[in-house]
Amino acid sequence: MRKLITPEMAMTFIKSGSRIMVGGFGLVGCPLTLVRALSETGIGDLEIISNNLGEPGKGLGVLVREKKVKKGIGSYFTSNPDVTAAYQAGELEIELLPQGTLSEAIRAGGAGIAAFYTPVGAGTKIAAGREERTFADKRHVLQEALKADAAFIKASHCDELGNLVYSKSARNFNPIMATAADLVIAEVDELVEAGEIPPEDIVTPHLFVDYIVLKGERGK
Amino acid sequence: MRKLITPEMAMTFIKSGSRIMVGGFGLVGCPLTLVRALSETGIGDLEIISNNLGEPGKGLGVLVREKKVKKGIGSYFTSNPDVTAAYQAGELEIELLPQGTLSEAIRAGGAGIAAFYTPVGAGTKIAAGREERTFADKRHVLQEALKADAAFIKASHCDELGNLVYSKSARNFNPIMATAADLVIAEVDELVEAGEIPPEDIVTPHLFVDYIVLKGERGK
Amino acid sequence: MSVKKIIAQKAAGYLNDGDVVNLGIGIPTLVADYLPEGVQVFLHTENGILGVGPTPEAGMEDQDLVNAGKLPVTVIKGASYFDSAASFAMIRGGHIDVSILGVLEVDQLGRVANWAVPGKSVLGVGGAMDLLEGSKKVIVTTMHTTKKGEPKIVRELNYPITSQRRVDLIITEKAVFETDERGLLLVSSSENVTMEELRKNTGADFRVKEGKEYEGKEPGAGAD
Amino acid sequence: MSVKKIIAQKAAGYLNDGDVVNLGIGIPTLVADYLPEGVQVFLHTENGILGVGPTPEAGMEDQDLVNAGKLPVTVIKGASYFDSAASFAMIRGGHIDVSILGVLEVDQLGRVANWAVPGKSVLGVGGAMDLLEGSKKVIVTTMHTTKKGEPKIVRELNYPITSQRRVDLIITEKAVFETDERGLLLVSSSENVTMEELRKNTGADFRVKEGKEYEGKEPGAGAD
Repeated sequence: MRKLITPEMAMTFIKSGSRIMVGGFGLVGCPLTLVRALSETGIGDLEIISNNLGEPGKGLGVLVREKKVKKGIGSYFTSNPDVTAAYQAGELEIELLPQGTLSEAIRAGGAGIAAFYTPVGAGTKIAAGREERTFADKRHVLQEALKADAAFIKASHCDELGNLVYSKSARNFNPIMATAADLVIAEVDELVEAGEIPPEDIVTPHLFVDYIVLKGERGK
Repeated sequence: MRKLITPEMAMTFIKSGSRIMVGGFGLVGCPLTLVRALSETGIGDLEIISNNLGEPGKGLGVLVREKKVKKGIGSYFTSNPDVTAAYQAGELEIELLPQGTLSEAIRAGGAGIAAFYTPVGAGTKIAAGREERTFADKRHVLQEALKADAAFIKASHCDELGNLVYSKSARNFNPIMATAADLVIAEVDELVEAGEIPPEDIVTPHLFVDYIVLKGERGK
Repeated sequence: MSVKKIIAQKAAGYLNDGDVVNLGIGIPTLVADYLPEGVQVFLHTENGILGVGPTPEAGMEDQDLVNAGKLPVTVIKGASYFDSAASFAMIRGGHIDVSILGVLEVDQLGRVANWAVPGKSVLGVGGAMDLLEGSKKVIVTTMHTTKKGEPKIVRELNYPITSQRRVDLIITEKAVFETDERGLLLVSSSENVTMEELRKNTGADFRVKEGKEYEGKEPGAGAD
Repeated sequence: MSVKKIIAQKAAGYLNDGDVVNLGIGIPTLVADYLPEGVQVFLHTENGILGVGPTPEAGMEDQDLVNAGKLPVTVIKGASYFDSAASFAMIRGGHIDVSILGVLEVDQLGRVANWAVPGKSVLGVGGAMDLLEGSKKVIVTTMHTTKKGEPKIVRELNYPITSQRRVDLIITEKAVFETDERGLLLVSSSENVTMEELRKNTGADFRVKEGKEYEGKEPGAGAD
């Protein structure tokens, strides 16, 4: 399979200072092998777009502890006290978005839409200072699209072309992040042959996927 | 199945002057039973959102011939000479959008996004008079979301709750139109029991679907 | 029955058969246990499931199957999975019939604060704003007062507002309020609660809904 | 070999193994038949397929399986289907490597007219604007002149412009042009075509690309 590489090789494409999207809702659907491989490099100064920044010492939480994250863009960081501590210490910048605005901005980034108007957040502190506009007598907030240098995503299985399907609620942010980065690396549980996934069931067509890494693999 | 009704019953929910989205790319994936049922009523003065307006005397082309369409919103009407003739006779209003802008506007309508900026069409005749804005040094056009009073869509099969899957390229506009209308009526080839479609494979979850009609059924 | 369960049971009475319902954390989660007979609802969770089922038995958890509170769940027949953008398109696009939410406070126009605490770092919002903005109907379930005995229904919010949208119903162990453009309308109060007690424990003005008895009476299922 | 097939074959030489390619109607459709050995491309069609295969044999057509020209197609192993919004998200979002398009005209900045005719009712655009705007690379395949012998590469467009984006390559039976911010660059001309003939049949100015021979030479596969 031409797209299959090791986690270590995948990290050679990532530079310090990069902006990386990481799939998952908490640890569910998070590409833990890729995140661990990243934490084992000296790469830092990262901007991470992810709903959460993991749990203390788990998933993206490892990168937070190692002070490799410069900025987090997401919707719910409260569940990791390390994030709160780093934020209060001025070591971590946070951009907080409503979860639907976050996911829509990522989709827009992948879909070539520069910006959109959402009613969510209008008239609240989260939208303070943001551009507003009224449509159908309702206040809306302008949100620009989000893109990234790389996306780390987690799928359940993958065929040899790079077509992906996801397991249950581990789908979450993964399919949209797969569309919105210059370089997309998918961590998968299992590889199958082309044609084994029915064409109607493919969630992420292979044109979005640059490289594949097997879950749990290391050190080749 | 509580959502299952006859095509005739479905038409009792439609009024003259309504705006209706109709799925399909040409005749592929077009809900022909619903369109025929509509043409057999006296309902007219319709605004139709559909990529095309059928072929001469086929699909939506029947409604055009019967002068029941007041306005068409779509991307490619050239393939039906009846549309051109009606337009030139001043009997039919046309709103033409690039196909990607059309589909994105429908998705936005279903997703609670009021408007978005797309680069497509900027600096061309199709965007004449439209609001423009520059993002990342690139001209973009503002497009507002499209919604409708009703959507007629075509799926391949449906479970008893109203979950839908589509056949091959007959999917096209159907899943997005299923999200963007006050009343959604799906025409399907086949009914199955709840649980027969794997949860990962459902394309249109049942919360979008109000009524189901069987393809080819009439006069019950 | 605990007070929280009583509130959940009251809220369950407002759900209609076939409703697509999103349940918040806390009291709202309990609502699923008190559905009236003949009422089947479909539970939506914003991380991407329609058709959430009961909590799995210990040892039967699936690590890929959680709700928005990151707790293990099961799914019912006819459930479906979708990505986060699709899930919030459902919410923001008005496809969720009812959201049931917990709150920090509600103001006298029926607007809610439930995402941030003043003076503390605001580092989490999740789907709270989307659900309030987009759901066809929003029901608040809450204790009438805080642990310290202070009203949770207040004239002006002390906490940051979650949305300018007013909720449709506020259900506490003491009373049920509807809202209109002018403010709160008392629909019913619990049997042992006097009007005086209610006024005292409610930090906001409210009117009594016309044609409604306001003491010792609960609305029936689907009474709204 | 017909002139159209010659143009298609030239265009095929510019495709790289693994490219995701969208082919327009006419000459572009023929390109699939002339892929160099060892080059597999994945054909995208904007009505919602990645992995379009050859035309089915007569009688084997599937009514649910057509391309953007509404012609019956097949799919290869590993193909996928998606809805129109997803399909145009791929196009507009920059996920299509190459689009090969027919045109009415190209101007001397490499901008294209291929959707409308002046004086006639403009009732169709389809995906033309999206493909021009969003594809990573756009190749125009066209006869060098119209049936009446008039240049299709012109100083200023007579037809309405499709996009402000300039295409990357213009391939005719007589020549191949690249573009840069200043205009057209002749990369190669066909063996039997003199520079004089080329200037005469081209309505726009062009420069000869530095370091390129400009007569009797074709670029190799993947030469761009």
